[in-house]
Amino acid sequence: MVEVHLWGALRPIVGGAHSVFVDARNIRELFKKLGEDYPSFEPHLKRGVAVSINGKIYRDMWDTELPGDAEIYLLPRIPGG
Amino acid sequence: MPLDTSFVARKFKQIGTRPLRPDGLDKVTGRARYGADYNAPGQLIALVLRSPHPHAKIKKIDTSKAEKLPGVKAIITSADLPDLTNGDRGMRDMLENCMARKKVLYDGHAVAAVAAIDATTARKALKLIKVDYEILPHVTDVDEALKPSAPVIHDDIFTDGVEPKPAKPSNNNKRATFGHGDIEQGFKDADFIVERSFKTEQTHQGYIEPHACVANVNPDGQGELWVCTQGHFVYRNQCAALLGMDISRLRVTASEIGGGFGGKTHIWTEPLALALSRKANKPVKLTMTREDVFRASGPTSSTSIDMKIGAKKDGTITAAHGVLRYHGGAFPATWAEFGAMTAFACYDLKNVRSDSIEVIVNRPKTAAYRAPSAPMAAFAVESAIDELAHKIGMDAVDFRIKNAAKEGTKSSYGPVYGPIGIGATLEAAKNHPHMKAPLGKNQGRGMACGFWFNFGGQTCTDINVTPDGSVTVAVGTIDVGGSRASIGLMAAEELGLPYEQVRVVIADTSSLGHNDMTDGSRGTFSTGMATVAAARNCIKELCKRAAKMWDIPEDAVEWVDGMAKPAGSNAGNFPPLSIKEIAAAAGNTGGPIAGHNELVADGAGVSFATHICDIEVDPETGLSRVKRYTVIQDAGKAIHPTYVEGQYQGGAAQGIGWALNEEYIYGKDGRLQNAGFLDYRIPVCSDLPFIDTMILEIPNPNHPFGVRGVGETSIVPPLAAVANAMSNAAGVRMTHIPMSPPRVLKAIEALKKH
Amino acid sequence: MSSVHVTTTINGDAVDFVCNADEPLLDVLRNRLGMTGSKEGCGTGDCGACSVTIDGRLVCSCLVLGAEVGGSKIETIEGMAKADVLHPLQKNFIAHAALQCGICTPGFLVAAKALLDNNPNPSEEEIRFGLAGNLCRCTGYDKIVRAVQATAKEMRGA
Amino acid sequence: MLAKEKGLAFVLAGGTDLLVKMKAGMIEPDLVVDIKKIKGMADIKKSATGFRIGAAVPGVALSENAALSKAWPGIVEGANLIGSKQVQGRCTMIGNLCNGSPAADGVPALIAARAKVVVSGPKGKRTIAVEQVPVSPGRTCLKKGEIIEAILLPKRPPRSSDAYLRFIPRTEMDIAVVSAAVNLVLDPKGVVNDARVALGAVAPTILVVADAAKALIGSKLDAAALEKLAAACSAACRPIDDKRGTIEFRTKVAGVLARRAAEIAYRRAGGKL
Repeated sequence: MVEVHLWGALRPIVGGAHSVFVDARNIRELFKKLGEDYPSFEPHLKRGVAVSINGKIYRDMWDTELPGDAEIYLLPRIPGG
Repeated sequence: MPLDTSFVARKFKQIGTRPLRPDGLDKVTGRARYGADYNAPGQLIALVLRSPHPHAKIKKIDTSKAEKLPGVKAIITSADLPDLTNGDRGMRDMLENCMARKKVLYDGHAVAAVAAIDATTARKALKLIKVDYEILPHVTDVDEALKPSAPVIHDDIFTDGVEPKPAKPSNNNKRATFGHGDIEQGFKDADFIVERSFKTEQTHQGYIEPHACVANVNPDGQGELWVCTQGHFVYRNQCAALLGMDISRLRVTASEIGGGFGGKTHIWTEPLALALSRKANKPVKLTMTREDVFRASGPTSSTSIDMKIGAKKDGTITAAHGVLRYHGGAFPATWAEFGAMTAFACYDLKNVRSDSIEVIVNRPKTAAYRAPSAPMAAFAVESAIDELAHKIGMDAVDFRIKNAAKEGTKSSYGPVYGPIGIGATLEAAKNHPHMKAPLGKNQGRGMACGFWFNFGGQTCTDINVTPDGSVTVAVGTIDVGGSRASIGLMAAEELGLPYEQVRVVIADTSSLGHNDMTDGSRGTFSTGMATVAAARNCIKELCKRAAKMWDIPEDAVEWVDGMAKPAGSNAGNFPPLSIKEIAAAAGNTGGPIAGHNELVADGAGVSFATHICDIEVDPETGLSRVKRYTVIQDAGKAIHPTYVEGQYQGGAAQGIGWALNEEYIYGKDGRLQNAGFLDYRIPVCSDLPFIDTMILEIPNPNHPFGVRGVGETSIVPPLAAVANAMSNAAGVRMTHIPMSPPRVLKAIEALKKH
Repeated sequence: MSSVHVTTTINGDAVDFVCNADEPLLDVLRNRLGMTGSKEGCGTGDCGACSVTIDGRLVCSCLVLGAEVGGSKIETIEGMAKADVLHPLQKNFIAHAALQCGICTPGFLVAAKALLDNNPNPSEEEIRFGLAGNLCRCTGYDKIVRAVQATAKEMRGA
Repeated sequence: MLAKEKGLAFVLAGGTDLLVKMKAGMIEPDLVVDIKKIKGMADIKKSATGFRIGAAVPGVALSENAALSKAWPGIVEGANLIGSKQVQGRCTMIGNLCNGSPAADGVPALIAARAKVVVSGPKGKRTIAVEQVPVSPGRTCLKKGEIIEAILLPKRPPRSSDAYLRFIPRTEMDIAVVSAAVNLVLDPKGVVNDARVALGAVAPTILVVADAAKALIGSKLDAAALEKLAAACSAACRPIDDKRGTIEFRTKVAGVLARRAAEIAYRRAGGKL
């Protein structure tokens, strides 16, 4: 079980909470479970969601493990110039 | 072999030196080939018909007369680009932006395109196309677009991020919030509060090379595209998807790129050229005019930002709150969100909140522009921080140092920071001779900080050892600022070869796996990482071959300073083998020697900068000139310091232009009035002083050499640095960017009256 | 409008071409003569990327008609290096990193050469104003000005 | 040739505006006549009555002429502000005048100088004052088939000079947002006994401000006279708001520039401030 913090735009889809607990070992599983539990997560994922694990931001490596005690934030996937 | 990407401190032999760039000679002799410098045999010339209206229904397009004009070989409208996007809103918007469908959404929106035997014929043909428009009310201002009375541009956009979902469509496609703590309590605890509203006008990346491509699609479905782009793999994938081609059948070759800064990360006319070529069954060259570039490529957002920051007498910030409205042009986007994430990132704040409001207006689709969305947010935050320091009576640098984020700080966008450089850049600024230099009459000094995320992404690199032992490195990220040199240095360092024996080329899309674009300051970071990994794989192979030559076990060979050596005395006593000797024998030890790597380079280091600006203001005309400018930025590790300086200087110059004179000016009719370099005023050589740079190196723990991206952060602080300098020079707090002379003079006159 | 036959000299070579009466010299160079070193950044004389000299005068080739240059002596970026010897400006632009993307570089080199031909010892201000007709978006001009200063010094010493 | 063309005919000298308009598709000429190689068109001649500047003389050639630069520094600096070094190699003063733009850099100092132009056409030649040429933005008084072949500048009395200043947001490459030209003649004591002030970009055509000249005549350019000059200039302005500046800005800065130009012209004429 990991606690996942959500940025503002995701909070309405979980009923307003700032974080949710998810039973997931890695990012892929996290996204899968969020999609199952909260159907309106899917369009956000499509637009791009990044995951910060202990301050290191992952945009693409969905195999990355989620340590139980880690600080985890979902963030918009940023573009660059 | 998976790469251990963690930073390991070591003494470099070549990293940090300043060899000459491999593309220099072609560029100084006029031989380098850019988008418009390539011609295919028998090519047609294409031109695009663009809407003169900011918002209108397309009732009918009659191309019959144009089709009859001798020399016209193909004409396309949206009917030739069927919607194959299958519910993917982002792709559908991209398609609709390339060619208007039922409505035109901005002045300059493409409605038809012609391919003809020459430009003269194509121009004539455009005039023969009749478009019947039903003009609709339009809105181009970011604040006006949010008013209930504003015309709604898309009737299927309902604000996302609010519950319950709104019943009516609007021009606000999304809202979001970032932050932590209790800002209401924080403001109650404050002794001083600064609260102001800011506006920034829309700017363009202003690359000197207009978009250009040559497309060639055959009836058998195979195609080629020569194009100036920051990401040929992404262009390939998107063009193929929009045209219904198999991705593998479209081979994209990137030209030299004449500047991008984010503007060449999006497709614009390329699908039109491909569709014309397919229809005409001939190669088609399509070059945008400068006017087209301004009207119909992707400038950045204009913004409207409300900022409130409070602090105690001792200088501790107690709360900060920003409301940021950014437009995405005529399509839904999330630019305000990125502004909201970056706004307060420089500071260690107990109570902080930023709200983002995305807006849709009748302007061209917003594209990324160097650290997209961050400069405008930094303008508002750093202006307010400066004013707050004045109110408290603290030095502006000391106030920032006191509140600066550090390792372990919970960032305003959520996560806790690892090792970061904001404090170091501030300390360096405080001690910089620039800070103590005397100022002349009507001059003032200002400073500001900036933050950008940087990122990595999908990357793929091939290293091939040639029969004489020199090495080619094929990469898939476009070189926009000298990355061929920096990647060459990294390969040379890792392989232990002289830089001159490494040649780096940008491979076409059929020669290498997918690579993300050169954006997010990722070129040197991520391709560098993949190159280091490929070099290590290559070394492993070289050692294996040496082992065969010596007839000893593979693990009894080590690679030292570009040579294979027996590892330890019991491995045998052989003289070292050079890469040249191993390469010469390759045919008999297993064939060509290569090292490959495919990876996702996550974990780019966040980047911070502090800028110092001296400005002189003519109090009678509002005219200002930047007299001295210093950039201090953390590079993680500067692979090629001269080219890192170049990034710092270029970003600062763009930021100064943005601060002082650059802006999109729309008339009441919704038409862009300054679609050219005459009245879209980017800085010229005589507008600027030398730009001093100071490179700090706080290694990124997630890169083997410690690299952070360096390309983007330097454009973040200038808007505020210039504004703060202006405030100290002329006593006026400018809240509207650009600070053009009429705005500054008006502020000075208003000050006199009070 | 009709076609025009023009005989002229480009980089010391006699050149013949036929162009439309309303065709800019830049288009003639790029599309008819294959000399793509001169670049089109704007087509309106605002960026200087198409700079050439005609009879020693610096001009934007987008603002000159091909039909006008009969009997002139035109110099373009392609003629700046003499065989394999780079002009000192070319050498110094590489050495001082005075280019990044390089699209403005040919125009800057032609303009800087015209500047130094007229004024071998320009001040920083004279360099900056002398090059104000050339836009660069990558460098902030810093390393361009330094490269021109270094070249002026080197050429005076030579 | 120009008179006979039934369609749209243009004269090409520098072409720095003509080619831009052709590129933008704003005009599609049926006939373009290059006048650079016509005898007398490309020379500057000094005579007993003043200077004659041919229609095809490029901006850069004016500053290369030492006698002209000494007599009429304001006219030369105006001409040299038209565009970049690249444009200077091509653009001409008469082209600048015939564009009919109120923001033309080459023109206010000519008007302040009481310069005349020689117009030649199918019905012969006539000489008219420069300020009569532009009638409204983009339009001139020239009739079909007429061209301007030269500018005539009067001979300078002693202790006279002129100056031209324009306001642009950058240091180069912009069109004037406001501009001012001042032409002064001093008596031996340094009192202004003749003055003429012209303002650019503050009305549909370039303005000659008689009240501004009056404010200077009889003064040694003391603060009060300069203040009156600035006020007269601002009062005469009838500008518009556009992408380059506001009414408010142009009105205020016209006075500031006129004052600064007057000071420069005064010093150049040998006056001491």
